[in-house]
Amino acid sequence: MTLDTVKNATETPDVELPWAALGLKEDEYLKIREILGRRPTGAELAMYSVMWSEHCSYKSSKVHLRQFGEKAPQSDAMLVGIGENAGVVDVGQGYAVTFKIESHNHPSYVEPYQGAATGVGGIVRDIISMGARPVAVMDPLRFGAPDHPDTKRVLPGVVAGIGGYGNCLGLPNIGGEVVFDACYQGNPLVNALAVGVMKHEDIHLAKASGAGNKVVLYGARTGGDGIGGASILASETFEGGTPTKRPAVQVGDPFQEKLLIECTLEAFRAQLVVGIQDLGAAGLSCATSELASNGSGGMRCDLDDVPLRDATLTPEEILMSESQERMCAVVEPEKIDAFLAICEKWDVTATVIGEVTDGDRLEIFWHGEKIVDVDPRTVAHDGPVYERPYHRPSWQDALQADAPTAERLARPATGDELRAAVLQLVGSVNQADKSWITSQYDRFVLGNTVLAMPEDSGMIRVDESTNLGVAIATDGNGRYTKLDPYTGSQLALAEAYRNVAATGAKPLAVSDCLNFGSPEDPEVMWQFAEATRGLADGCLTLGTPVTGGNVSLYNQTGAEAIHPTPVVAVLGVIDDVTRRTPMAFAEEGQLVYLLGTTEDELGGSAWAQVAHDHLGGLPPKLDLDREKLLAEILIAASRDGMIDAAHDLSDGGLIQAAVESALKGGQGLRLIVPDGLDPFVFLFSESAGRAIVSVPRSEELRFTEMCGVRGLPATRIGVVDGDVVELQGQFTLPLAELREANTGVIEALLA
Amino acid sequence: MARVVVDVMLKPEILDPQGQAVQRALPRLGFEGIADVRQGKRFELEVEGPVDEAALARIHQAAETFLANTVIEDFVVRVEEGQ
Amino acid sequence: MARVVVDVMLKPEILDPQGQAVQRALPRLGFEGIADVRQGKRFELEVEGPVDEAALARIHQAAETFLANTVIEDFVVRVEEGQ
Amino acid sequence: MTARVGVVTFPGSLDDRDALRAVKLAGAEPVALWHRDTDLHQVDAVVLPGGFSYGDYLRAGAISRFSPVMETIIEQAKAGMPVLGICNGFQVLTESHLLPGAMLRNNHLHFVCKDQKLRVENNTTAWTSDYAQGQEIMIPLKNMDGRFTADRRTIDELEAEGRVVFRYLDGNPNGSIDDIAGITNAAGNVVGLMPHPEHAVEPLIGTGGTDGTGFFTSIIKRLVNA
Ligand SMILES: Nc1ncnc2c1ncn2[C@@H]1O[C@H](COP(=O)(O)OP(=O)(O)O)[C@@H](O)[C@H]1O
Ligand SMILES: [Mg+2]
Repeated sequence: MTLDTVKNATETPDVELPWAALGLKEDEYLKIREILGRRPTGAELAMYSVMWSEHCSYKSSKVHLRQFGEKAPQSDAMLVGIGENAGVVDVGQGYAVTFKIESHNHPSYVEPYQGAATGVGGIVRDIISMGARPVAVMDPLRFGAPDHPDTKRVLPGVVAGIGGYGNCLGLPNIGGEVVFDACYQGNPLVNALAVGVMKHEDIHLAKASGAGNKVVLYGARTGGDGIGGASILASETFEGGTPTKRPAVQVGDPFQEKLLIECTLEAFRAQLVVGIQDLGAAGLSCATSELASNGSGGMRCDLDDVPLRDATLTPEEILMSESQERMCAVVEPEKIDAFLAICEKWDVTATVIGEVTDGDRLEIFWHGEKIVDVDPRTVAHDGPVYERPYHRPSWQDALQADAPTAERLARPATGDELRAAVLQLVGSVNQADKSWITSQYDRFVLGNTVLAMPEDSGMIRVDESTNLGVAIATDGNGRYTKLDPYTGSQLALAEAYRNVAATGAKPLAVSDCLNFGSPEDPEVMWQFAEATRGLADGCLTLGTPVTGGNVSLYNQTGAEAIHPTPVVAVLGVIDDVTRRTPMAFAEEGQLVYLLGTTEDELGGSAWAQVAHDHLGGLPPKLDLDREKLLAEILIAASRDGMIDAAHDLSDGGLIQAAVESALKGGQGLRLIVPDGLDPFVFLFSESAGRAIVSVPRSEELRFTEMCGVRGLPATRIGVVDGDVVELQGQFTLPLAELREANTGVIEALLA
Repeated sequence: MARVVVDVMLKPEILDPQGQAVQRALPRLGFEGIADVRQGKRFELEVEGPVDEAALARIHQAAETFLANTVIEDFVVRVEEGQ
Repeated sequence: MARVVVDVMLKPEILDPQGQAVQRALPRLGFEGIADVRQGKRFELEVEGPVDEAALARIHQAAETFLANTVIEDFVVRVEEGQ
Repeated sequence: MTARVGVVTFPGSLDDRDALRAVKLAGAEPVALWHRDTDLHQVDAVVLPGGFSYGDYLRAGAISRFSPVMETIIEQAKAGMPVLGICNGFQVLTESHLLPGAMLRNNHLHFVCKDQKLRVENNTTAWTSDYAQGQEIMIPLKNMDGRFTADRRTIDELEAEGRVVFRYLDGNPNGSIDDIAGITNAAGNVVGLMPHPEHAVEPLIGTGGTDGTGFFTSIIKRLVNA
């Protein structure tokens, strides 16, 4: 077996490499040759091919994502922006918060448990590598049709994987989403969010500076995980040798990750780290090229020093391995012993694999021979950029024209019909209680959970003495986005923003995970372009910058793409968590107010789906200035103790929110249809910019005056009372009957 | 009644954190000389009727589709001797 | 290197919900005729040096004090044949 | 005098910080203990916290039980030092035979996280004297392997000697024998339970109640009066 060294590559310029099998296009391969001035070695090809993949280089999405920077609102809160492992936001009192959402969709379809578990593991390492202590996770999920047999395979595995990893890691799960829709059948979406807290001075960036500094690889040993491509390379470069079987699936070890967290944070506290990078997709290829290209010098690594789980790995495979629970740190030579001692304390394997040089090349050695000699920037940052063609889908107009008018879709009219429609809605799988899932997640660990599911947003106390806290919500409605991607992604943003404000926190920043079909389909690409434009514009208006995120493309089976599904996470800050607003209507006699304006807006609604399996028309209109005003009112009312409960209105409309608040508080409601509103529209419309609140009688005047002065419509719609939900003159629904309909739905599906 | 055993182990190339944890603990407890530990599952199936070719074929199929996750696990089916 | 296998099963009197879940699922998947299923653990130990009486005695002790919890579990140690 | 209460951190302990906080909120001096310590730093009592020590690989608590700090704790506990095992800590206590029985996978095979109602069946232990006999308390429960089991003779003995300290109310969340949520040794100094009192010591956080505080005030009174 000959080793494909740099020298060898120079001497044998005509050797054909399997670039196509590694997913490179011919022009990309030629560009690599041009950059190097020779053919790449097998190891170099391995690095370029993974780093220039869609997943790592964002080649299809980059031109659109730029808007997040270009249109970023002026925000003093932003300490570290897009481009780092995760963005960092100032939340006051010297604290900074970092959060990010990422997808692990495809792996979770192949192996639901491990796919979802390693999704959590990956996003948590991004947070650690910023210098922050991870404090919570969330998991926005989308599954296929509830009654499809494969959903029974995917859902329990995904949930067990997220719980299995997060619980063992010791991070409270404080929220997420669960949505079923046949469009996700072969492409479930498993997005994971992590949030971390640090002091401003603890922020760390991924860079390797200072010639002579050591590069330390620590954590799990490197195995052959997720390197299908590299195996091809190995077999083709080195004629004859069939590579041993390599696992396509990565297995997570949350215990190892817990040790990584503690060990990394202890090393940070002792100020032993110059730069740090987690190993995720593209493993060492990514970590070495990113650290080197973000630093001031070059880097030299010896792959022989990488601790292996499988001694048969080739250098190409070592470079591409996606083994989990690994990190790479840059440490000054005089601090290396202290660093290794901390690793030893935590039983974490740590090895010096290289050092920072004063050159500008990334050089990698194997058995004493140089097998990589590249400018790291060309690997990490100079990947291809595509201006993919896009156009409005041919079917978009017809879809939008098919509005759910009263003529098109029969609406419940009598009290009995309305009552039946309410039961059907609250018992439908997307509106049903999700506690079968969420009770498998530890929401208490770390002892700072102020709010968790099913509250509008998760809330974590950041400082025990001052009660500073942060709140996060994630939202995304693929049905709305399918009807109108621009508005749909803004509605996702608005909903998450509203959810954060509903708990009393002030929205500060955004992270997003953009889940779409194939970028090679111009109609999907249009959805992506529109959704991105909508989100960037929305963030500008709301004053909440995008701090980072993730793109997941190719979520499609054959020609069928998923609904375009931008999932948006909004992070907010609350100065005093004791003032947080929960969702439960718990105090008898309190007045229920509807904030905002209700119109006949049922396009993409839950009612249209549940009652008629219909998707058409336009999604609800959006008024971002109204969203801002609503948020200000909710925050002020919480701070000044004017409301005891609040719940935002979204899919399912007013009645869904009212039933949830009633069931959570164990208190009934008497509701009255406001003048001029049709009862059906009152109950089921999904107009944006709305929330319901419960107001103590003593605060009513103060609260309504505030709304009046600020110009926010506030309509008294009822009172907290009894043990039924009653719509005056229409129907009465006992809480017990509602609870019966609303719970047990997911268990029943999986039985 | 005959007993059929299905042994399910993670494939050799797949990380086995459980086995690894056991292996690391053994020397601390004074048990040296164990170079590797893998931890898997053992299913004991009590089969009604004769364990003939057909029955074994069905159990093999059950193991393949259900007891083992063949994405990450291998399995072996065998009739327990001495029953 | 020789392989020693330690099989650990819940004692017969202890309820085994994992085994039961498997047993209940089998007929639904079309596999009839399985009267009972128990699920346990299988450890594969790669032993350095000869697997003599002394080595087996040590492994037996490791199984008794560590690999199995004898309050709830039984175990069997055996040298894997055909290695 | 203030009581010094140690909380052990094993690799993979998760609720150690919370236990230290609960000790502090109750007014004692929290002392962090490390699994490799052989010396207990003059603590008067020890809490073995919740979590997934060693990933709960092999069996929950099985690997931690052999740590250096446990050797000392086992010795001291036998000599009367108060020890509280919460969740994973309870599992460590049964694995190390300071408490009888063993912990099995929940009967529904899922991790469960919920607010759990308990009845205090014995208020004479070192960790429960601040509760009324029969008092009902609400504290969080969260675990995968919480099904306490023991042979009938052991259970009969526990019941006869009043060593069942806590019982689940309003439904058994894991299939434990006789709804047992926590037990004590014969001397009453070693107590283990599955639910997490350290997550119920502050309004707003966790259950939003403070029903767990009594564990920590009980031990302080006991130590300070001793
Ligand atoms: N949808 C998006 N919106 C904003 N920023 C994004 C988005 N997708 C990716 N990014 C940013 O691009 C950079 C590279 O993303 P990624 O490869 O996921 O990060 P990492 O290398 O840490 O895994 C990150 O800073 C990320 O936050
Ligand atoms: Mg990263």
